[in-house]
Amino acid sequence: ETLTVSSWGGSFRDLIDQTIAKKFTEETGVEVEFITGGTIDRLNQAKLNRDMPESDVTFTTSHIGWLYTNDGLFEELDMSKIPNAENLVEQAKISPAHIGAWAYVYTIGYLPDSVPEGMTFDSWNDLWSPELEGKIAAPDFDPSHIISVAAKLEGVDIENWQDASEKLLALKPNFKAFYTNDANSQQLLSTGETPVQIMLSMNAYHMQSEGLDVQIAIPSEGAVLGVDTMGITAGTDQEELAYKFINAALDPEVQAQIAEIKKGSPVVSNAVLPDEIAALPGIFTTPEQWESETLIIPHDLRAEKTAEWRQWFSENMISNN
Amino acid sequence: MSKRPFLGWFSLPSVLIAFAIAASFIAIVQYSFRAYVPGSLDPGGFTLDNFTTLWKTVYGQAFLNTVLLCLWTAIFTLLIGYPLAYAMVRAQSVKLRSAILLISLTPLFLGEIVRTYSWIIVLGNRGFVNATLMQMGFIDAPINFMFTMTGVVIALVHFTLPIVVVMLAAALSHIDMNLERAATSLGAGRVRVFASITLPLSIPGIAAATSTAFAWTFSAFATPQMIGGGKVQTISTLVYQVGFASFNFPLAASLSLVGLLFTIAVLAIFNTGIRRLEKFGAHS
Amino acid sequence: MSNEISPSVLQNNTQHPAVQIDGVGKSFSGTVALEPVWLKIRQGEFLTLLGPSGCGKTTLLNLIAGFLEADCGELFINRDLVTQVPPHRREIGIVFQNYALFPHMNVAQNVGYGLRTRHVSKAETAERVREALELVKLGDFADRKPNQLSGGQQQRVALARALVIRPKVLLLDEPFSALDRNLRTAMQVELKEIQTRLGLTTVFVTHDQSEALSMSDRIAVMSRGQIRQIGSPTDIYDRPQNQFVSTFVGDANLFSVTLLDRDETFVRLTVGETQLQLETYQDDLPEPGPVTLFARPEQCKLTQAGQAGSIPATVALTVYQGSYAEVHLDCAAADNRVMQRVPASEAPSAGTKVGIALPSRGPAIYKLNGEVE
Amino acid sequence: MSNEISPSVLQNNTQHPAVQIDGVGKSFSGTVALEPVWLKIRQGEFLTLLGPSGCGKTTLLNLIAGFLEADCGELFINRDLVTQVPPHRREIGIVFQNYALFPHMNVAQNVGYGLRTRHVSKAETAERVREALELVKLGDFADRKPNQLSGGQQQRVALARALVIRPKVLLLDEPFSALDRNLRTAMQVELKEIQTRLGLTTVFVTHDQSEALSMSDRIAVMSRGQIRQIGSPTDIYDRPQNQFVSTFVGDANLFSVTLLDRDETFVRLTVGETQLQLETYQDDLPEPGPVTLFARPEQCKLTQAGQAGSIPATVALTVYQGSYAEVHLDCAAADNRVMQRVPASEAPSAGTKVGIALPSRGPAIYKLNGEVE
Amino acid sequence: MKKSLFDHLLDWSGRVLLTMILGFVLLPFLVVFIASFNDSAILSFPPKNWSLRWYSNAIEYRDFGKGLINSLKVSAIAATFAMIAGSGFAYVLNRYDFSLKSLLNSILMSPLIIPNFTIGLGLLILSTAASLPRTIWLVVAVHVIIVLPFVIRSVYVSLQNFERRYEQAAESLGAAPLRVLLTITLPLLVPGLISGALFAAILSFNEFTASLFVVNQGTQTFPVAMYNYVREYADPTLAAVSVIYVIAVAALLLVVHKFFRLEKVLNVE
Ligand SMILES: Nc1ncnc2c1ncn2[C@@H]1O[C@H](COP(=O)(O)OP(=O)(O)OP(=O)(O)O)[C@@H](O)[C@H]1O
Ligand SMILES: Nc1ncnc2c1ncn2[C@@H]1O[C@H](COP(=O)(O)OP(=O)(O)OP(=O)(O)O)[C@@H](O)[C@H]1O
Ligand SMILES: NCCCCNCCCN
Ligand SMILES: [Mg+2]
Ligand SMILES: [Mg+2]
Repeated sequence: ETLTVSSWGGSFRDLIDQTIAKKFTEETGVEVEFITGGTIDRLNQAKLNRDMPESDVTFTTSHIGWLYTNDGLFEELDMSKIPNAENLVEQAKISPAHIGAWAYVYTIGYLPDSVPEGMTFDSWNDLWSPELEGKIAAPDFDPSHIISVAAKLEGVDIENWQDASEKLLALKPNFKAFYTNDANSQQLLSTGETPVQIMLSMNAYHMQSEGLDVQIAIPSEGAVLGVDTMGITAGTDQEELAYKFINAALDPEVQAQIAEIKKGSPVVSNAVLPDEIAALPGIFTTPEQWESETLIIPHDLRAEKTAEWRQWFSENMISNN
Repeated sequence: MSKRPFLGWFSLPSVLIAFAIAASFIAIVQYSFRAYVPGSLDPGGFTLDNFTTLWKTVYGQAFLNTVLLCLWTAIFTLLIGYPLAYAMVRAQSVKLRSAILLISLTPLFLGEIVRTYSWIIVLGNRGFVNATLMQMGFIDAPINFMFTMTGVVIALVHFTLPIVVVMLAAALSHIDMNLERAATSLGAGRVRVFASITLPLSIPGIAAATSTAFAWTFSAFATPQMIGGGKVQTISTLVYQVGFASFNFPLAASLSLVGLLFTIAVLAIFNTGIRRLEKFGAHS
Repeated sequence: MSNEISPSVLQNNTQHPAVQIDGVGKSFSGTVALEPVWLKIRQGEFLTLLGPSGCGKTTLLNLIAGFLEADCGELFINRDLVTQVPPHRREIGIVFQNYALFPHMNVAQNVGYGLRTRHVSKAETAERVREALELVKLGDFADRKPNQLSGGQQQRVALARALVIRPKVLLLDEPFSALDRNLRTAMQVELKEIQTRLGLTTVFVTHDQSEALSMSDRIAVMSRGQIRQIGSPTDIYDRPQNQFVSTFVGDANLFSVTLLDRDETFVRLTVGETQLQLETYQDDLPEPGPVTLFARPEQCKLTQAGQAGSIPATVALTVYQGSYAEVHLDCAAADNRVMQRVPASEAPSAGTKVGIALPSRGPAIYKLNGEVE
Repeated sequence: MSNEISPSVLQNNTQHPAVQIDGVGKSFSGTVALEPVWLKIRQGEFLTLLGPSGCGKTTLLNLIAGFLEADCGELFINRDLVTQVPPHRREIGIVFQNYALFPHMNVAQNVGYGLRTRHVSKAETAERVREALELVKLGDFADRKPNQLSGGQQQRVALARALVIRPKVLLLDEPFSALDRNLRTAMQVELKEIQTRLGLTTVFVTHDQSEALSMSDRIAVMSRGQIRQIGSPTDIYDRPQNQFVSTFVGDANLFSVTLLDRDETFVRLTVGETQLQLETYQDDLPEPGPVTLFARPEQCKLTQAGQAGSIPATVALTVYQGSYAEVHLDCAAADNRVMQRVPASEAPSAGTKVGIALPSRGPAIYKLNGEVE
Repeated sequence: MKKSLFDHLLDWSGRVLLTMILGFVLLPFLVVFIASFNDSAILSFPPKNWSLRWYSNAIEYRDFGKGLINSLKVSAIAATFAMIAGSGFAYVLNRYDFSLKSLLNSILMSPLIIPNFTIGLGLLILSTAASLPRTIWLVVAVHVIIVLPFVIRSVYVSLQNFERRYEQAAESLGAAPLRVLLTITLPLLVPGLISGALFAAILSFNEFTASLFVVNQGTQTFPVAMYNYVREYADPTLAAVSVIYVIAVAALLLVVHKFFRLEKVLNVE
């Protein structure tokens, strides 16, 4: 008997394997198998295989989780079967069908020795500096961060993001590349290809641990909050085990391990972290931190707009450089 | 007596395979005229939308990139491959010939991933070339190879080189040495012998090698994907992206189809051109 | 063209050799292809290198041409030391086996190639190409591609191409080996006529003895990287200096005889029971004792059995050859079967007892299994 | 083995032909390789197909063997109609040029192959292979691989392999063309000896006229897909029925003469000024008028210039051939140069005026540019 | 031979050019060799600390092991199938004329110019339309299609050089067609068949682009596993894999060279 988990490949799979799956297997004796892939790829695949789901539990980003939910690909969660969810922070309760597993921010990571002397990124506006021409990278799979930042800087409501398109286009010359996955982001940084990135905090910490001198800046406007979530695949015949798996994920010790290994912020309030980890930007241990340090794009709006943003972004920002 | 023993049995497996090939080709043609239904693998009704979509800049740019990549790769591969093939066939020492053969052949059996990955390490901003040049003080800032046509072409040249060398060497080795000797005895120096005898007689080999280089480059996926990093989109990377990120098989199919027709057209034009060129050598 | 070449060649036809080879030798990675060779080729001479496959003929030719670099020795062409001169400045003309015509050029372009490399003007090139093609009777074929020509025509184009540059020496490497018998004979005659007319110094490589005998001024018979004998065709055929030359060139009947003694002009010997006295051209003879005596079939005669001075033999079989019949004889005194030619109508039937009369002068005497002394 | 085969062959040596070819012809995609041919091959006969390259020899052989299917006609082997029988059931033995020994089998396996296909028992196979190898004197070579054998030994293995199955007919396609002159002669003799001993019906393909003349009972001379003449070697050589045969087999001197008239035994004709009367073997002669007269060099004689009855000629060149010299003569009455052979020592120098005496009997007379009537 | 200054220049520039080209060919492998021993996940030249950790990671990483086994399976099966189908077809192509022969030939040879991604996509669409699961057999089918032209070509060439007289000799000795095939044709073609199969297996083992379209997690081949690794990890484990790969291939080629002489195999002498 095995439980099949759909997740990102690489270090995210390893993370889940070493923490949540380990705990789950200890408790149930059931082995965990993975199917891996990019966020969108797996969404598409899940749609195609809705009659014969390939996985029992699916990890995905909060707003994409909404797409699963809206499409009926997730089962509504019976929270009573997840005792550990009692301590779940508000920001991690995404929808009736998917809840957070860990949190992080997308923010500015940079190599101090490869940017102009003294540049510190106190504000997102610093990204627009002409001195950064051809130095920046951002994800090609999710433009929501920079779009929401631009909206905020222009003082327009995110719903009217189009009004910030001038601002966005002004940033175009500073982009060098758009990374396609987490490893790609790390490579671009470690090779100095793009010394400034709008990047996942967890990845930046990982690079630090490998000895790369990368600084993580939290601009005054806040960093863009992200929550990676879990849901139970509709139509699974392993529902009980799936609940046990999700419960294991929210175990305070497991959450602490996740913070320790990959610097993902716990999503339960009762996780106990060492001070030096708790102090890291992008790790939230108090409700205030969840509020003050983050720039939050409403998940459902983000879900709704993702396709539109991606198309605009790839046609206007990525292509034709 | 059975005049053609085994005809049936021997052709049966390949007939089945031919059916599979034909069927998958028909599938592609068929899909390319069908509508994309988001979230479904089953295509919608018949439409020409896919082909109108191809007029968008992204796709046009990918076509242009692919052509340029093929062109530059073919040119540089020839320029590098010809001397190598020549040395492989004509070097005096047997050891040197064997060494050249092994060195130029090994990459042929390494696959696209290993070789592309290696080039990333060579060409990156902190890669071997830039690190070395910077440490030696030749440059202050790294030269950009990654995410540029230049970088992709360098890796593609390396990728197509072995097959081109093998084909050129085969052509060169079949040129009768006595022809070159005859030219020498008639007073031609080495450069002239090469220009008036060796080169013209190897044109069929050059043609074959170039069209193969073209087909390989056209087909290459990992190299533009990994080194181009999304900045150098080609037909192959787009087909994959369209097919697997949005599961838009009809659009991917129409891209493939147009790409294929395009390959055939280019090879046809190229072959006619070469036939003209072959007549050219006689006047030198 | 012939008008222009001949006089210059004739003027050069002085004392010094056209080609002088002084101890030139060549090995390929350990195996000796050519032992050091000394050889002088006279002005206007037609010299043939004759020998079995692999004996070093092509190697020697390539050394003269400069396509190979000698391991040792020196090479002169018209008194100039050319050992260090690259092939394209040696002013040699070459005709290869299969001709090596440039397949991408037409006949005129092929023939004109050597003139273009010499930067001869267009007009003069055209004129000389025309003359050269006239010379080989291919005036009308200037525009053909080599693959549109017959073997014989190709051969003539190759010849024209080599001649038009007025080479000091013409080298030919088995140029006829790909032709059938009739064409071959015709080509031999044509080549010889042109060569004689122009007085061209020519080195010709072949393994065909009849070709060598019929065309050459002198023949160098080679085996295993050595020149075994040099001389005029009659020297080679009538006075071979060793067993190799005697059997490689022409048919040879070899008898086991006992050498008794010799004086100024005669040798005396016994063959089986028969005692004979023969005139000999040889200066050095082996020691008295068992030796091998060599005679051409046409030097011997078939006689009645028991005729005085004849060696007894039995007809083993006769082979009809049209213009004559070969009679193969078993003979106690001969190492192998002895062969004689007779008119087809006179062929004795198998089993007939006959005699073989040795010639009174001419045959050579070698050490047993060996070389002439 | 020979003990077993010979009697059966002899018993069969009755009236009916071993092979009968009735109007068999073959085209390849439009080009005619073989015109319909009628031919009967007698039991135990050695028949040679002789002709230039591409004349259809191999095609005819392959039709007999069954490797090709005839377009028309019928083929019988020992009275059985085999036109529709596949090769492996025709019971023929074949020896190819280069022998086609199976390189992955040793000598014994090669020779035994045909017996294994016939499901002959192991013991009998071993015995018959041993006998066959004895026959070709290769008893000690059973375990060798073909590449460990000399050319001559390979040829004998190929022969043993073909013979061991006791074929009704033995077919040989230029089996000697790859051998050098000496080995070739030796092999010819050996093959002929075995063939005669076993009384084997044999069809032999060659383009070498001397080989054909020396080995055959009958020769079929072919050109352009047709049999031009069939007959014994002397028929072919001495009484060629057309100009093709006369020039292809042996050397021919052709004179332009005017035929005056003939009676029972003699023809009268004029050659230039000279009037001659000759005996002829021909039944049909062309109409009186200009005709071509054909004579072998050895039928003619070189005489003093102006000798009565001789035709005037001038020596153009003499070609030394070792055992003799060829004298090429310009002669007003001849279509081409006339060739005569003389002992090398007697060769006249170029320019000498001589006469040519035609034989008093034997020469053939053809229509102008054409065939015998 | 004494050479002119020009000839010397020509020789030297030739040598320099050759060295540079060989350097270009070898450069990535030398660099990857150095990088594979770099202790840090961050690329730097020259590496500051050395270690073998990426080698042990490469060996322990499960996807590589699985991918390797998949690739070995796929290439063995695909090469075998391609061999059977390809040599049969080459035989028929070489020996017989029949209607549709040239059409069949064009279809089977077309993968030489059809880009691999098109082939992959085509079979993916086809298998989806036919509701076939994405098993290893789908990967095998794609590989057979891609390597088949190479097998056909190499066997066809062997057949063209094949001495028909061996078969005729066997026939004349009474062997029926099947027997000729089994005792003469096949044994004599074995070297050609083996080298064709080997070449097919190597090609299949390295095939990436088309495979990418038709594999899933369970059937991913070694090259796909490597590609995914690069997409998912930013460390030099793949450098270690590459070094092992290069050494294995070079060793294999050296052995082949010793026994068969590559010049001959490749027809470049
Ligand atoms: N490039 C080479 N490398 C090694 N050995 C060679 C080379 N060229 C010639 N030989 C050897 O040198 C010897 C003489 O060769 P050469 O070509 O001169 O013979 P040949 O008399 O021309 O023979 P043929 O009549 O067959 O052409 C032969 O044994 C040959 O194998
Ligand atoms: N398979 C074929 N296809 C087309 N033409 C053929 C074929 N086989 C033979 N021919 C032609 O038929 C004619 C006779 O060929 P064949 O092989 O019988 O000649 P041959 O007398 O054996 O010549 P050679 O002495 O050269 O072997 C030739 O013109 C040849 O080109
Ligand atoms: N399309 C590839 C997306 C990979 C993104 N990984 C994000 C992980 C966030 N937890
Ligand atoms: Mg030679
Ligand atoms: Mg033939």
